[in-house]
Amino acid sequence: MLQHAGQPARCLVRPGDKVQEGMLIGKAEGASSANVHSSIPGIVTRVSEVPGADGIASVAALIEFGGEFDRTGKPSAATEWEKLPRAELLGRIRSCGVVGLGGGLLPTHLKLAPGAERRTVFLVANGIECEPSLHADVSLMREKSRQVVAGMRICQRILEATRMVLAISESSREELEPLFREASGKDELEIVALSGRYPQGHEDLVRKAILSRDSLSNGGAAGGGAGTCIILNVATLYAVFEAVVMQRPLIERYVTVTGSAVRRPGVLKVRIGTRLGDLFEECGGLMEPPGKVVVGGPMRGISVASLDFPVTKGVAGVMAFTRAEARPGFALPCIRCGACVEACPWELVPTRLNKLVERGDVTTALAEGLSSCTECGCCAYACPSRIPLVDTLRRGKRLGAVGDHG
Amino acid sequence: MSFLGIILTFSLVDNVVLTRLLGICPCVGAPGGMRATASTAAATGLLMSVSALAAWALETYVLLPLGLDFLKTPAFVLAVACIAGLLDLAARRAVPQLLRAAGVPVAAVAFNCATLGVVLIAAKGGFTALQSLVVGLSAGAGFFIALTVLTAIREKLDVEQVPEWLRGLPLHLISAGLLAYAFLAFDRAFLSRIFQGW
Amino acid sequence: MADSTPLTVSPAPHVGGLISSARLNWSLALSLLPASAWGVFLFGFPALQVLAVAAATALVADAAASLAWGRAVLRDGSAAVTGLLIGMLMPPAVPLYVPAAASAFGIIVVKQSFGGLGRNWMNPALGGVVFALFSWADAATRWLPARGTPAGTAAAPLAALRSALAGGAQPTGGVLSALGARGYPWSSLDGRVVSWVNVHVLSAVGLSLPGGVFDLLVGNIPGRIGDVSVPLLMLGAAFLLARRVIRWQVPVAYLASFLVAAQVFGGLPMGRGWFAGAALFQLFCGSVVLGAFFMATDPVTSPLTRGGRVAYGICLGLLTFLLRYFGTPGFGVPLAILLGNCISPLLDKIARPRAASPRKAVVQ
Amino acid sequence: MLVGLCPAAAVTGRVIDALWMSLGMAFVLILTSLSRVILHLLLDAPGSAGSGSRESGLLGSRWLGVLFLAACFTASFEVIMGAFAPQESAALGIYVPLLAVNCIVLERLADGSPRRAIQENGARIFRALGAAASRGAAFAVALVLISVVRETLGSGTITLFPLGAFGGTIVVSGISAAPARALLFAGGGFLCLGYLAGLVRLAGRLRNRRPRAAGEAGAQ
Repeated sequence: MLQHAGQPARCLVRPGDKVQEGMLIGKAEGASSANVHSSIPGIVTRVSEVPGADGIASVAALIEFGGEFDRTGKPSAATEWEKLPRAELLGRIRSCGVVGLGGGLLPTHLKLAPGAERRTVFLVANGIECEPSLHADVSLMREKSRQVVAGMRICQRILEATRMVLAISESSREELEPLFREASGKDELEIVALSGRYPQGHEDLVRKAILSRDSLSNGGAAGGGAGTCIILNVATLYAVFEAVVMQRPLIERYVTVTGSAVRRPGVLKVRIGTRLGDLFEECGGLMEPPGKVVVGGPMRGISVASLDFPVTKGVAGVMAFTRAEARPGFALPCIRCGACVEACPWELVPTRLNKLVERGDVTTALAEGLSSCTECGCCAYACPSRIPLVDTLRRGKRLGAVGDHG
Repeated sequence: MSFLGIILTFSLVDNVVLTRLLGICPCVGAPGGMRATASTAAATGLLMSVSALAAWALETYVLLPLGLDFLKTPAFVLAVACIAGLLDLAARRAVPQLLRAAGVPVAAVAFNCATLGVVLIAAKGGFTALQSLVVGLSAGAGFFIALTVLTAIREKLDVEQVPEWLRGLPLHLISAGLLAYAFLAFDRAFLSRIFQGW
Repeated sequence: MADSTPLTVSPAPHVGGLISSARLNWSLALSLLPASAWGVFLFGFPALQVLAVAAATALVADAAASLAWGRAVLRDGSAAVTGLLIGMLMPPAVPLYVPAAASAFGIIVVKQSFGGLGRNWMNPALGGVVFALFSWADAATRWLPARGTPAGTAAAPLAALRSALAGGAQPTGGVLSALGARGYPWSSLDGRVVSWVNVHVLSAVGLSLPGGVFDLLVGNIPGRIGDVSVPLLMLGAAFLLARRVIRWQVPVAYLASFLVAAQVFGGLPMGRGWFAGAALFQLFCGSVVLGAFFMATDPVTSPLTRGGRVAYGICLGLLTFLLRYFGTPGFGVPLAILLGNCISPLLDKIARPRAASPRKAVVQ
Repeated sequence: MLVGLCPAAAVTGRVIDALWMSLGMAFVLILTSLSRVILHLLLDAPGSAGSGSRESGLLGSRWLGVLFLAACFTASFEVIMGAFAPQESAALGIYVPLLAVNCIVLERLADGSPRRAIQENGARIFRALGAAASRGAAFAVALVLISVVRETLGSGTITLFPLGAFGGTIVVSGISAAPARALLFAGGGFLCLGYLAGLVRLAGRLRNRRPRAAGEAGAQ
């Protein structure tokens, strides 16, 4: 029931209940919460607390498969969304439990909700993979380019955005021919290819890159102050399309399955709630017992202790590493080489922050910018001494947050 | 000795902290960031220059004519303390916020042995009034340099995992020792080569 | 998937770069070997003894201090590099207690007192060498003659030049001619090679080389064990740069500022006027190259950021120039880098990236 | 305590200098604290004696008076030493007059310790005397320790007072041929002081640990 940013949804089913595919089983509660739907038809066998991949436990309903898929494979009437009022569009997105699928998991209807003061809004679709070696977003854009673009138009209408930009990575330009075709010849949708170097997929960096492009081409006239820039992941846009046009809730998503232990890495369309192990089975199984299984990407993903964890809405990729690769590194002392400083996209000094947090001096660390760390992992990746910088900085941020409240 | 010579001698070659081991107290062991140290050092430098001038006047016009040479120490000590007190008073009146923001520990400045040391060194050298002032100023500058460098090193050390028995004061002293070795680069021969050639 | 192998759970990221700190140090040691081998070839068994004593003392001291102060001994190779560098900075005929003391001081006082690798703020090799040279100043000039030169009193070209000029010699031609006029003993091979080149190649364009060019280029001169062979040092440096063990900012800024300063002002104290400093001669004798590539680049004691490193390199170049020309003979590079080490924390504070500069704490 | 040592550590290149310095320090320290107590008793009302120093401004602070006292005693020590040992006095240079400030630093440090209840006048005098003497002794031990290390390693000798047939200098064979002269520079003083501070802390920690360990053993 916790597959989004805010409070967990309230579970609506009890053991023994019969559910259908796409049925509402969790009701949004609280500020930034979202609905949860059943991804398969069947009977609820158990409702209990299970730990998520990130270690935070939440209530989940275990559904034993039974009955028929009454939606999948059956044509459903596409609604003429152009005729619907904005509130209706927003309502459909909300009821279908669409959340930011790039990793933020903020319910999309909140992001699209009209703000108190209306300003020129500038819609950016983020088609840059949030982590290296993931491929789900690009596959989606290639195969469902029409739906993605339509989803974008829906959002444009809701937001009354003046401009639409689709940001993609430079390296995926060729692969995305269909998308270009879809976008070309029509109104003001423009496609911008940015450097795909990690962590370019991060929302803030996409925004910064797009805005700096603008100010360059317009001689600095159109800065970020002129309008709000709203960034949505392409997977989210697809979910928006499905929700609005097909009235289909968010019960499946594209997931990259990769890693050195996977026999046939690829991108799968996966129902929410599927076991991780089943994903690997689908990809030809594992070549050897894995040493480490990671949910998410290689840089920020969370390593899990078992293959029984379910795929949730936020899972963009699943990786399995061989045991040789998974051997945890032995951290050597910092030699102040500065690699982390050069790697940090936020212009921090990770090694100093690391030392400050280890000394327990979170106050100084915060004064030196700890809170702008996004845990992107670049510093730890670059570190020749294999110091778990991200882990320490995350701890420091948590300590800092506790200090603020206390 | 030329003024440039005096400046170089007392700021680098004969650095009051690094060759005379004077006035290290505000830097080692005590807490306080770069800001506090820098302002303390600046205040001490100011005190040094004024005191050097005052001591010169005291010696030339009072002590030597009266033949009270042996009273030099108490006279200088009193002079330095009084000047420190007056400066403190003036600063409190003029810029109270600044003083508080900078966090200058007035007593530590006043009782800093570096000031008295500089005054005594200047008195020994037989300088003129203007020279005494320059000696005080450049010694103050040297004091400032040494303390700033040491504080930067200290701030770096404070976040490191150093051996517990040496953490803090001992390591600050050892750092000062290593710094003093590095500053041996500027010795008297260096100065004479610059001014007189090889 | 019914296997019982436990899955490793560790914090992200789950992939890492290819280089590791330990490998960095061993590459450094490797890159130093050609130049030190040349020193051993040139000066024979005494040089080997000095290198061995320095390295062994460093390793033993490092292990002892690590054990005594309760830190695990890490095979990070840094002590070996320190020992090797200390040996390379010693004159070949130095009494063996000097490198031993230098290594012990460098490792125990300069490095391990501060908690070992990465926590010291001063380069242990240089700290040790400077301590030893200040302690036994006379031992610092125990040169051995190069190959093919007459045995007897040998002096490094830099020291010889200085004493020649201090003795009132008027440097009319180049510095090499000045040295030649004072009867500086170049090797017989040098004489043959230079005269051959002068006769067969340069006579066509009406130029001639002074004696000693070949000796200087090859490194067949009296000097410290490790700094005589500039080409082999450059080879090691190229290897390190190619493997990204060291970064270019510090050495480039260092060498550039040193060469410019030496060329522009270097002629003045020699009585040769502006822009006549013979910067290349300065580059090929003394330990500027060794210092610039292998000691100034020590990441532990140089600034973290790129801007800081460039500023650091420039400071080092200017300091080296000043100290080489006006400081105690033989101390130029080590002391310049030590002074650089001292200001490096300050540079780190000044050249901090924008986001990391301290701000007022956020008001709740 | 060790902070007050800094300037004095500059003249620990020879053991004899350290000895003279310690002597001077003890002299000034004892006389200053003695006269301070006596002045307190004569001038202050009994009630206000323990009120502590309010630093409302330097000129109003009673430290100025104490500083003047210390300076006077220092000057008299200078005169005495100049008469008895002119060479050593010259060797110590500006560091003898600096004893005045040094002494104040030590006094101020000592003053930070919690005050005891007001005692009888005689007891107070004796207590002050004892405290000053112990501080002087600690100062002397530290200074002599540093100077022994520095002189032995730095010049291979130990210089003491000439006494009868003994010329005053012990030559340490082995080191005297090639001593580590760098220890005699200012840097050596700092280094020795630093390690001494570390050792003092280590010793203090060991001493604290032992009774605690014994207590735990007894409890079990």
